[in-house]
Amino acid sequence: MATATDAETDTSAETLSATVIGASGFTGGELLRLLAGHPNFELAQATSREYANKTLGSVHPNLRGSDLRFSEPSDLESVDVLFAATPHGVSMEHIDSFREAADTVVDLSADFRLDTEAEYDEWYDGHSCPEYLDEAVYALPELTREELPGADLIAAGGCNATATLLGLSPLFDAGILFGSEQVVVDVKVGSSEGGASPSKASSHVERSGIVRPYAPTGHRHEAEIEGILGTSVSFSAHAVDMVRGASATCHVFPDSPVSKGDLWKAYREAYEDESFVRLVAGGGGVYRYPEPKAVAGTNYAEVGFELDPTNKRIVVFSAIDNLMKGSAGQAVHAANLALGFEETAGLEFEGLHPVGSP
Amino acid sequence: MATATDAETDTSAETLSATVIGASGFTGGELLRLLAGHPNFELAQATSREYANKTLGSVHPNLRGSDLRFSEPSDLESVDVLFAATPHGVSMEHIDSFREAADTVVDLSADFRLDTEAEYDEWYDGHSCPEYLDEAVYALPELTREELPGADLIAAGGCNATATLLGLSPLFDAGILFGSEQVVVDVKVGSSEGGASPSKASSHVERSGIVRPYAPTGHRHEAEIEGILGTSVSFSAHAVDMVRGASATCHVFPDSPVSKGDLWKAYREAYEDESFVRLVAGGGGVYRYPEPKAVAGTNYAEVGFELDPTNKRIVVFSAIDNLMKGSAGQAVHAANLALGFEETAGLEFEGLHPVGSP
Amino acid sequence: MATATDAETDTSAETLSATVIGASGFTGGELLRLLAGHPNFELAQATSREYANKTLGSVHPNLRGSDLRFSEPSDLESVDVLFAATPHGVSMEHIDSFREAADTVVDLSADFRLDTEAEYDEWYDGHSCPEYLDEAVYALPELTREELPGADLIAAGGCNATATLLGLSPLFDAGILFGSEQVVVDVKVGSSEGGASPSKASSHVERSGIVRPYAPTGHRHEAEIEGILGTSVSFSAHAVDMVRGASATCHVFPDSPVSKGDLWKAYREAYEDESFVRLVAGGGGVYRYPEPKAVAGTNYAEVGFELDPTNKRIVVFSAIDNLMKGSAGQAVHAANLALGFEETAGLEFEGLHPVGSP
Amino acid sequence: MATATDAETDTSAETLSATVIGASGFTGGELLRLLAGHPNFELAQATSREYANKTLGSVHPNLRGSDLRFSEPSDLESVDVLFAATPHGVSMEHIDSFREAADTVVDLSADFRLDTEAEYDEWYDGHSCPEYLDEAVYALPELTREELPGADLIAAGGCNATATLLGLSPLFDAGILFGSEQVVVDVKVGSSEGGASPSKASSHVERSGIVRPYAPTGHRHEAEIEGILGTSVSFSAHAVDMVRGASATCHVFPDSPVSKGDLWKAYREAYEDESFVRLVAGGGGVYRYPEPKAVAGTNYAEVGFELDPTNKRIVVFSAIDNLMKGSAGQAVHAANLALGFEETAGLEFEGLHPVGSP
Amino acid sequence: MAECVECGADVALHDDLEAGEIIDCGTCGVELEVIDVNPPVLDRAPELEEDWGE
Amino acid sequence: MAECVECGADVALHDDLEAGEIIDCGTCGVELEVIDVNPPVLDRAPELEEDWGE
Ligand SMILES: NC(=O)c1ccc[n+]([C@@H]2O[C@H](COP(=O)([O-])OP(=O)(O)OC[C@H]3O[C@@H](n4cnc5c(N)ncnc54)[C@H](OP(=O)(O)O)[C@@H]3O)[C@@H](O)[C@H]2O)c1
Ligand SMILES: NC(=O)c1ccc[n+]([C@@H]2O[C@H](COP(=O)([O-])OP(=O)(O)OC[C@H]3O[C@@H](n4cnc5c(N)ncnc54)[C@H](OP(=O)(O)O)[C@@H]3O)[C@@H](O)[C@H]2O)c1
Ligand SMILES: NC(=O)c1ccc[n+]([C@@H]2O[C@H](COP(=O)([O-])OP(=O)(O)OC[C@H]3O[C@@H](n4cnc5c(N)ncnc54)[C@H](OP(=O)(O)O)[C@@H]3O)[C@@H](O)[C@H]2O)c1
Ligand SMILES: NC(=O)c1ccc[n+]([C@@H]2O[C@H](COP(=O)([O-])OP(=O)(O)OC[C@H]3O[C@@H](n4cnc5c(N)ncnc54)[C@H](OP(=O)(O)O)[C@@H]3O)[C@@H](O)[C@H]2O)c1
Ligand SMILES: [Zn+2]
Ligand SMILES: [Zn+2]
Repeated sequence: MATATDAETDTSAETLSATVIGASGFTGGELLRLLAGHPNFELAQATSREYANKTLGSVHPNLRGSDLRFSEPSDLESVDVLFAATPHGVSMEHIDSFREAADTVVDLSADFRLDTEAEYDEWYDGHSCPEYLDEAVYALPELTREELPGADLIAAGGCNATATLLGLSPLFDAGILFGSEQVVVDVKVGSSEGGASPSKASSHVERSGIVRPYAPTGHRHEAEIEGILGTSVSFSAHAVDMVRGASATCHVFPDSPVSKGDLWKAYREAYEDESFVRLVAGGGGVYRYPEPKAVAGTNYAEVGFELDPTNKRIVVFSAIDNLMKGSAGQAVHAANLALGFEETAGLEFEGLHPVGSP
Repeated sequence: MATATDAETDTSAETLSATVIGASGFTGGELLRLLAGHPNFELAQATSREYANKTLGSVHPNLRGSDLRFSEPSDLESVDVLFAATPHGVSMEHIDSFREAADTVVDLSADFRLDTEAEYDEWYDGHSCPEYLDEAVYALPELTREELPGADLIAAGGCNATATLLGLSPLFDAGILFGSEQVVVDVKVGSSEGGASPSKASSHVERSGIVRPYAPTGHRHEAEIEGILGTSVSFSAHAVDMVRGASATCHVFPDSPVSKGDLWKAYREAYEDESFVRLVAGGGGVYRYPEPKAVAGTNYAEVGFELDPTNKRIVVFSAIDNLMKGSAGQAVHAANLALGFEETAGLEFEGLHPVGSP
Repeated sequence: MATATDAETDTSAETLSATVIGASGFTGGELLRLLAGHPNFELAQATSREYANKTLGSVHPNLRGSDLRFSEPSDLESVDVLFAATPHGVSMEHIDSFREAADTVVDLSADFRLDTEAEYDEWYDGHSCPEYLDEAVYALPELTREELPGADLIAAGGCNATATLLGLSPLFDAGILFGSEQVVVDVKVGSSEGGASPSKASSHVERSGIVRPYAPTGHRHEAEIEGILGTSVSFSAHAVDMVRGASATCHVFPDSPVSKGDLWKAYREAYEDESFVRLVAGGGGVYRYPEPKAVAGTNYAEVGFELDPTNKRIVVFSAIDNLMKGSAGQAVHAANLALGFEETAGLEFEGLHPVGSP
Repeated sequence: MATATDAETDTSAETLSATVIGASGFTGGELLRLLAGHPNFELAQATSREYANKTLGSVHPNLRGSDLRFSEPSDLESVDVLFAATPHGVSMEHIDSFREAADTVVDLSADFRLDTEAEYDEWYDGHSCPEYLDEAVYALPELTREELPGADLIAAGGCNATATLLGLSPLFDAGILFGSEQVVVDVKVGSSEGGASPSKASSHVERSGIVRPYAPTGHRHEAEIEGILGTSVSFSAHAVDMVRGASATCHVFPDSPVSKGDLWKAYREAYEDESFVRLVAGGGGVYRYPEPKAVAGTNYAEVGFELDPTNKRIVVFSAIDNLMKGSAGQAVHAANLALGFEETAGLEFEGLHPVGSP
Repeated sequence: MAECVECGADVALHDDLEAGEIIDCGTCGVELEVIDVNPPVLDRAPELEEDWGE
Repeated sequence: MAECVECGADVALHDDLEAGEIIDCGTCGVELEVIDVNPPVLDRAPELEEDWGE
């Protein structure tokens, strides 16, 4: 198999055709934006059942410059890469036609993230084509980079799982945590996590200004986190008043005392060569810890930590844009690695300051 | 000493004069509003150094109907009750003149909340008149009701401590927690917790849309919580995009298994006779758990919980308005109990729905 | 006929029974809140088709203390007063059964606001029972107070029309405007104006942070404004990021020069005896002009103005809470006047400061 | 003189050095972001008195990747281009040292926008170096493009003036308006217009959820608008709850009747070849008219209109990001034209959807 | 009156209660199905797996 | 290619255009009904009186 480096050399000037399924949705729209700015992709199709034949700009005002129109998902052309940004259950139902249409399939849903049918029975309502679970590669490039080159069925890691795993995994890698400790994960998320279908709970009136526990226990992302970390976590999610953003605060209690230096060492080792992780832990100014709005629109994750001297607790903070590092950005990042493109291709936007509540 | 019931009978028609120190601030303004609507109080003075001689309405637009003007804090008249709503350190400095001016002093700051000088040395910068610490009564009426009647130096419980304590104490009272367990408290607060002085971090531009860890560890309210619960907690606070509101999520791990029924029993026992606590745990509709905006402007606390079957975790949620149940409302509630007024006098407002981000 | 004063004397201690149709909606919920705190009303029924048999608190968290449950609108009991808070068209369809059920009907919709069938043909889709239009009294008490005592079919003025009319009518009354001048009305409104049914445009994601022209021309409230002022206005509405609130900026160009003193005279004459209008025009501090959040939750209207010396323009500002002075509060105010109750009964709430985006 | 086309050919691969004065402020930070992504500029210095020697990322979290540190404005190196993003009055005071340091000076303040000293006497507090006013070129490229190539003192058009002028000028160019008509301009702006210094009025608590008239009459941008249009306008500005964005609604009354087709013709003629203007007028979906959040972070202006058949009014809407098309973006756009770079260089970001309140 | 199966509180019942009706407990808010009316028997209503927050 | 009846811009049409289909003009965004396909004729689609903002 070609190494990543070879692949890069070979493909840097290449342009592949791409289709986005579920392109009228939130993560689908974000994929359209990223592919439009990507040097190695050309958008062939963008599907929507509701908006078929309408311009992309009629749904996504930032794409008003595009001439493309949505097409029906039943009319798939042959392309190099297909991104599926559909609700849970759709990809597993259509996976055969997706793979027929494209050599590489990148799925943003949870349909191919877990390893075994048994896990889908436990956390979801089973799985209709478990035969693909083995083949599918879980994509959270900072943790699973080496499995990606050449992968042709990719399951992009979920938003809350990504935020959590980026915060916690350096502690396991550095031997600070082992898996037997209590791990509390308290997550705060924006409204775009809910997808584009309207409901009373997600209306502006009811959802403004809230701190709403929406998955106090039993959140499905626990399965994903456990799958990667090999240990279960105590996970609760709260909806807060922002549109983009997921922020995880992990409270952990190592068995042996650690120092601030140990923590810096662990996190720098984990991330110092990573293009998309920024360590933000203390320091001065207004932005001292990870903050979702500092990464909004970008593929960055901010990760930071603090040490509680009184009780040996470590608090880890992690912030991402759920539509970028938590889904569409992660999917493009994974595709870049799978196909041998420049890792950061199409993902260069650095974000805005000042910015309100993106 | 007269019992509360006697007192009530005696005083229900009584009108006492009251002064608010720090009346141009956030909690001070809230006190002005509450006293204006209180059947047993008449506002005598409202102090501000910056706005002395200006109308109350020039700072607080909801008080435009009032004819009173701010006066200098150095010009105190004799009144029955004095409420101090000043930054930490001011009350301890002026406590003698406050007590000279009024029979009953209710302090909203942390200056008289802790029991001993040693605690002030540990958590603050010491204390300038520790001789009053014994006498001062900590007011979180649901937990310290019996000490309030007749008290003449009252320290209203802090906002984050109140949210946390209301969530946790029933578990200790019911023998579900003992004090040796890990207790994680993850708090989300609004911008009015920061007081009225402007700063870059609290500007609209920088503070909109945030999930900002602002006291990752070592928050001073830990001292208060520990003082009441008798056990330390792992506390972290995040600033989120709302103005009023404090919401505490407590993650706790009881040694022995509990059922949902045990939890309902513990919380109903604790709060079923309380006027200002609503249990909100599950059920239907949009508002299934405690939510700050559902109690904004009111003296209510919403408390709820959920049980995580997989790992024996209990998640407790608690939501208050920091300017009401977390400070000014609590102060008036405490004064009502101390002076024998109807417990809910002046605190009847039930809140708004729909409401955005109050 | 009894004068208002007589009526007051007679009825101050009276308690009337009341029904709210459309009680699960935004203005219906507000009516429930107001009636619960009203000394002369007792709530008999609150209808909802969707939530029939559920507690009021399951929809409106601020009413969690109430034991009442929603009932079907087809099961109306006999009451003294019926408030209809239903979408346009419902009241005209059910007006006979409403009047059979109650002596006094207060309608919050536009169904009985205009004077003639012809206007409904022009601005709406006609009218199904035009025979009631003559009898119905338009209720914007500051302008139509004398027609209200004894009225038994009341059409509460619309939110944007109320804001506009309160701003403009003193200029007509004082002879500063005559009706031939250009009048531009530029309105900014919150999301609760749209009612409780969810849609994509009113989702938190799409509606946050907007300045969205939603009725650039041809807004139906023009009809109402014209009906009262006797002259047409150039009206445009914008949705902005707040939940409660309607703010009208009127730009007018009087034929003859006026002074600031003339304006103060006109507005003081119009409103100095009004309980629910506050003049706010210039002065110091943060709140120098009318501001929706300063009146949120209250029945107040703030009205102010500024004079543009260079081109003889007067700019008039007016701010209300659309769910209060713009609908439910106005309806209760009108009922108070119709039934001879204290004018401000049930409407005493003065609002909050600080407050975010209520 | 070289034509723009020649210049382009000559300079496309060139890299010029650039300094930003006032780089710790809002428009200064935006310039840093734009220059970092610009193919023809290399940032040499970024000045701040308050943050001198600190990293750019300590103020602007989106620049955490940069190694540069702020320097003192008194220590200017020689560069090709100097951008001044300082409060009114600073540039006129330092203009000689700015010009000594750089061949081309682009000023974002109002210091060189007006034509004559007399205008500065009327609208501001005079001018300290009026001798440069003649030379300075007002930069709103859609209107003043031909004056820019080769300009070496450029005054970037103001945010509210830009929004207004882009909306109105096609009507004048097309002979629909002549200058004698009443023109009302009602503007809504975000909090970043106020600059980075904190104040009570701009605190999160007081500024959230507002519709606050902050320049009811006499706004200084009227001078600029009048300077370009040759006619005065009736201008009022309101602060609303967003951070980035300025939206102008112009209400105009042409003497002769116009049709929708006439309007489309006028606006298409004006803007169909413009890279940064999008016409958005009616159509379907959620975003039917210009909307600030649809252009946040970009250099686009959205312009649209609606016709009021009843009274011959045209309503024109125009939306920009005040920190981009309203200042830093406009400055870079102007520099591109002045220096012969690709017009859109460094300004390619297309914006985000969904997005909250950027 | 009947007892809520979730929280144990008393639930007030209306007169014309019918089997199959869904009501909510005034204390804990849980949705209860009326299984029987005479005497009244309540059980947790089947949960609609709706996505109520996100 | 056909001309938009609202704004006069050219509207690009896809190959398998069918009468009755609704498309939007890329310039002004107005919804257009395909009245005829050969040659293509477009007209303003009947406006759904939806409450799209408030
Ligand atoms: N939102 C996030 O933050 C986030 C983060 C990580 C992962 N994800 C995952 O990404 C996926 C998409 O999420 P989203 O938030 O973008 O959802 P969304 O906004 O609801 O969009 C879903 C899209 O799928 C299309 N669709 C729905 N059912 C379909 C079907 N049966 N066949 C074909 N197309 C169908 C819809 O368009 P039409 O109905 O017009 O066809 C729509 O464009 C989900 O699996 C979600 O779990 C989301
Ligand atoms: N905000 C909350 O959510 C909250 C909750 C619980 C408890 N608390 C506590 O309540 C107290 C007040 O908080 P806040 O948020 O209302 O603060 P704030 O808005 O900053 O107001 C403080 C007030 O104190 C006055 N003041 C300051 N220094 C003074 C001095 N030396 N002598 C006399 N007056 C002085 C100020 O007015 P002038 O400068 O005009 O005199 C101002 O009116 C604090 O101790 C705080 O910890 C606040
Ligand atoms: N929102 C404002 O700011 C405002 C201001 C001034 C005036 N208004 C007017 O007030 C009225 C109500 O507005 P809203 O915003 O409160 O609307 P909303 O939130 O949509 O509520 C409408 C209510 O009417 C009920 N309803 C709908 N159709 C019905 C029918 N055919 N029969 C019986 N009940 C029906 C609905 O409940 P079920 O479906 O459960 O029965 C719901 O409770 C409208 O006419 C509106 O124009 C509103
Ligand atoms: N904000 C907008 O939307 C907008 C739009 C169009 C035009 N403008 C114009 O752009 C200019 C900058 O606005 P802004 O909003 O970016 O303001 P800002 O955020 O307040 O920033 C001003 C900057 O200037 C620096 N500064 C202040 N006084 C100085 C002096 N005497 N010498 C050198 N540096 C000084 C400050 O930094 P240090 O104090 O650290 O040196 C700060 O970095 C203003 O003229 C404004 O009118 C702004
Ligand atoms: Zn129950
Ligand atoms: Zn068109």
